[in-house]
Amino acid sequence: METIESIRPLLAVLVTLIGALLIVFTGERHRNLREFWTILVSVLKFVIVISMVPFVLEGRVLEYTIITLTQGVSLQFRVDQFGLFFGVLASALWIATSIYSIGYVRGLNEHAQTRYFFNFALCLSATMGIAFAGNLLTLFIFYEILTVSTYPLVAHKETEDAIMGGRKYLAYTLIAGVVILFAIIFIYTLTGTLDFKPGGFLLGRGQSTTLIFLFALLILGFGVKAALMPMHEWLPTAMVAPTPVSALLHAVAVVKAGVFGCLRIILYVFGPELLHNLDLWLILAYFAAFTVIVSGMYALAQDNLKRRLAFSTINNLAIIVMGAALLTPGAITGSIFHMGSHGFMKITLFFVAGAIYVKTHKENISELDGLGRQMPLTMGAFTIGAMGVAGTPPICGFISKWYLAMGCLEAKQVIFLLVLLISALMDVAYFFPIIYNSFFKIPKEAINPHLDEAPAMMVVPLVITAVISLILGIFPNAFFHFFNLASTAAAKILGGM
Amino acid sequence: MTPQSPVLLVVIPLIFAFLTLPFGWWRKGLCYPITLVALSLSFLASLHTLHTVITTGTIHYWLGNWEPPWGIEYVVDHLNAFVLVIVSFVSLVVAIYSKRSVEQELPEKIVFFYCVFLLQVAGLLGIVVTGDMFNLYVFLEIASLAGYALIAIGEDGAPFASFNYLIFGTIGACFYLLGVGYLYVSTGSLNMADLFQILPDLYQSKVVLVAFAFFMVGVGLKMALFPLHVWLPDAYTYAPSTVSALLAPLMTKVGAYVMIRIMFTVFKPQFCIELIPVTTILGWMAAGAILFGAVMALAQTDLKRMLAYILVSEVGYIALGVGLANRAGLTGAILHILNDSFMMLALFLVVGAIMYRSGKREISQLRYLHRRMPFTMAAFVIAALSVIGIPPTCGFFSKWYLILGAIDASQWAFVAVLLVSSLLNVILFFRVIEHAYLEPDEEHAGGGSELAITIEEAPLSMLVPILIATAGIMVFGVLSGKIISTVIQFAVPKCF
Amino acid sequence: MIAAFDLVLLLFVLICAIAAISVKDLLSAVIILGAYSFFMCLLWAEMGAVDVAFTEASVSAGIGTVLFIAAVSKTKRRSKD
Amino acid sequence: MFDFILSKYNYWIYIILMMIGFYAMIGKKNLVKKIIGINIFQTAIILFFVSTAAKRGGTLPIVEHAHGHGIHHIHAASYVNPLPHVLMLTAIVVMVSTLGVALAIVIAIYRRYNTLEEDEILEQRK
Repeated sequence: METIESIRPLLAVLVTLIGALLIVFTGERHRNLREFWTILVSVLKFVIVISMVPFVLEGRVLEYTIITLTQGVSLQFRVDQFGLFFGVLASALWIATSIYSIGYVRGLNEHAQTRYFFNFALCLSATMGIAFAGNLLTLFIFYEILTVSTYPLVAHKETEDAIMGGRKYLAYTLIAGVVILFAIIFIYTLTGTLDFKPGGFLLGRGQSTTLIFLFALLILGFGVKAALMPMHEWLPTAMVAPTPVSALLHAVAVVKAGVFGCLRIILYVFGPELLHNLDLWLILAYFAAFTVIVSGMYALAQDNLKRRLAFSTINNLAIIVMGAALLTPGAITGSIFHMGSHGFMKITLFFVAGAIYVKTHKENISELDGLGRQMPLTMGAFTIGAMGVAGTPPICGFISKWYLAMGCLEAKQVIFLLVLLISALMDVAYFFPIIYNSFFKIPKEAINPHLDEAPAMMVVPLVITAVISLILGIFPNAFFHFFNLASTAAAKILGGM
Repeated sequence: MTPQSPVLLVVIPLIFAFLTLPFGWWRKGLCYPITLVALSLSFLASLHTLHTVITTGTIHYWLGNWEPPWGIEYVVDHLNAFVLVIVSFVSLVVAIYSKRSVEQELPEKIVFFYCVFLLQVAGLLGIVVTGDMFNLYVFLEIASLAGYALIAIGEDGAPFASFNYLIFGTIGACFYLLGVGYLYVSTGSLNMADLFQILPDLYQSKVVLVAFAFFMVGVGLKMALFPLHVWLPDAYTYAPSTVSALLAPLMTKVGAYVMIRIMFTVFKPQFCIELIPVTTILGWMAAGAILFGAVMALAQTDLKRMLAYILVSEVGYIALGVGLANRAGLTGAILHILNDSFMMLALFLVVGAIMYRSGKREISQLRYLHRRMPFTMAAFVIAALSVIGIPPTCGFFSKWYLILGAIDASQWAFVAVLLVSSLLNVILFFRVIEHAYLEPDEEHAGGGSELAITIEEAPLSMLVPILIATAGIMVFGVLSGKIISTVIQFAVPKCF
Repeated sequence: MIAAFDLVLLLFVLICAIAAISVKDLLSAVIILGAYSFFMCLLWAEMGAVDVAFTEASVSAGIGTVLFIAAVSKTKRRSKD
Repeated sequence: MFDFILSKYNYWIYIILMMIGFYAMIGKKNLVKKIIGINIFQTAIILFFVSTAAKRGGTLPIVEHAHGHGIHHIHAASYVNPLPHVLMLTAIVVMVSTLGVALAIVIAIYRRYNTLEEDEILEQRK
């Protein structure tokens, strides 16, 4: 494994940080300039991240050490396939989200827009840091920054509900942060190092009970952001946030950071071999499977569109964790790839929810009858996203689910295959009525039969993300070599076995 | 040739303190520049001292060229050089800040204020620089007396709070003096290095034990270690804002420094750990302090009072690090001396600025503050995050080492206390942040209407120190590894 | 050191200390405290600490009492305990 | 036993004095009384220091005929130890400074509350 010293990961993190400062100092008076910074920074960041793809595909690792934090642990960025996968995903979706955000906040004439964009940029900076973190401490540092910078976004509306949502979010994530911190320090005392290593670095250290305990703590800790089932409560509550924030929270930054953390723990800290030795993988997989089924049932019961999407997110995140826990090449590839494909599909769905809200101020599914005729593009994108999530070919969700299913068979665990299939059925069950009603059902009250879409700033991004999820379904390596990144990452992790 | 900087950095503020009287009598406005000059010089001297210590090792300065153990010796090793720089820098920052605040709060007492302010700093620096037990007592009293006087000139409740502080402070100082007496009786020496050599033979002696007990109680009172903290909340709540901003970061930290010095470089660590379980007791007291401070802070509605209780809890962190008595714990404790100085500095400066502009400090009265004073509140948020322990602010790294030390020592209760206190701090600070930032009024929910609230930021001479302190919080967080590898790892007593 | 003289002085010191804190009139208490300081410095002089005795006599018994009297005259003479 | 107590009588007296001072500082309600307590407490400590230096049969630590008369034999044992004395000079100064500050604060308190009794002040502050 060749390592190259490169400042690019640092730049990718810094560019948004500087952007955030520019946004603050530009302020409310020059709105256009402020929005220009947002777009400029998001594009710049994407370019920087993409420029790292060729190196990483060749199997090299980009590394940049900023400063030593404590003996044996540095503030260090190391870009490997898995990290880059997440980085590309986040930075690509940020462009879409920021364009969409501008349309959204202006469409609703939101207050405190500067704070909104500032925190958005900060979030992305932190997400990039999480993606490129070379060790657990660096990951944790950015993880906490992400937590704190998301809080103002959740509480953005400043209504009683929003403040409560913010409190709940903070309570869950910071308690989780404390748990993670404890586990990290414990690992540090065991090994003296925290650097990620494909296949894990804990093998042969410490007693098995200690390790099981640590694993439980870490999964519980990261599982909060990944909304694994007993710790998911904050996510539906956080739906009071503005829709682009929900999109960011649920498709890209926060929950994916949680899943990313879980996967880093499973694959790069503990590693397949150790998990097999300790028999933890099966427990974790059952744990995740439980979430998959229960969250699917919850989703069916929701009438609020965003809440239904939130539970669908919980469902999919659990599928990712379940896949990783199976520890077979197919399952790992599938679960990593599903992080990306789910990101594109779910962000489309949230964008659609926001577009509907801005246009019609409707939030509930029962009110959407006949909307397809008024907003065909929007609802068309929704159809693609929803079908993708359910795993219909040729949308990218199919590919990830296919590999996950293969993985279940490789691990000889048919029960998880069943779980996957049931969850796909549930996906269909809770998305299909929306699609059917909006296109075919005759509305009870008269609805504007003419074409009347949301502002272009909102429609364009959601169409683009829908199209990309379609293209990724046909050519999984299109644009950014997503699939290659996922499969090589899986190969490298299991190569350590 | 020994450098003169160790003595200069004490003497300069002392001399300038007396210069402020005639000059201030002539022109009131001169006091402020004189103070700034004195403290800048003192800061430069402390930097030079630190530099010398890092490059050439411990400095021994014989006052009047009297050879120790007969004469007074100033010994500057990594530990005190480090604390010296903190003290002189923090006091310089507070001095810059003081101008407007003192003009507003104490218009008739400017000359007096700056004179005593400089005396206070001289006392604090003297405590840190000296290598002689009795000399330390004298400086301790100089600093404390200046502190009583400074606190007493505050608002309504101040004199009474200051009187209580005086009673407790005097008891503490007297106990310390008694400790010195007992130690002198049994060893015949007052020089710390000398005592370090002599004492091991006498560890079984009851007199030495009693001396040690007196030291711990005395210093515990001075540093407001729970349950000896009772004087602190009132005193720091009613003191003028500048004074709280000076005393809160420094007085308790210097007390903590004295504790570390006595426990580990006058007595030997084995004495405090094995012969008598001082460190264990200290650890439990510290754990009590952390929880008690945080819980009491929760009950406060007055922002400054809340900070005072948080200070009680922060002192607990340092004491906990000492109580863990291992390398990581002590590293954390010493690092926290730096970090907490800056956190408390920033917080108390912010409260002072808020009071300067609005005269308010009830938490419920802070609404819309982020629009009026955006920079001040941003600084508050960063300092708050640091107290909570969110990376990459400096507070996180001291917590890191403390938890590391607690795990190393297998003290799971302390680990739990440290973790829980983080969460308590979250509640504490987000309560304030919600009040200051969020506006759950109907007209704001979703609407774009902006109330006509103009920016009334604190004046520049107050804002710059606040920003310096905040920058310090961020920078020391990122550089903590560097600070530890250049200074603190040598400052931790050798035997760990 | 003459033990008998010593003991007598110590006794006086003790009596004065107790009297100083139990007299209700603050001015008397302060005067008694002055006497206490004076006996104390006699005791020290007798113990060979002449320099301390002188300082105590001038600074503590002298200036201290003056300060006390000034303070008491600016405030109240009566005390409840 | 009685001999032991008697032979250390100034230490016993110093402890008693200290307790008297301590009681006055904590137990008395009047602020001036508290300050008197401080004063007694501190003098007690000075008494302790002076007692440590004193010796039976020791004389003042001044070397007679130190100049010009050749070398004398100086019997250190026959002098009282001067070092605690020197320390106590400083301690007395500190004591008086504390006294000054304390009395100034008391006057400020009196101006504000018009009383010197702690309980009445606490009553007013509610």
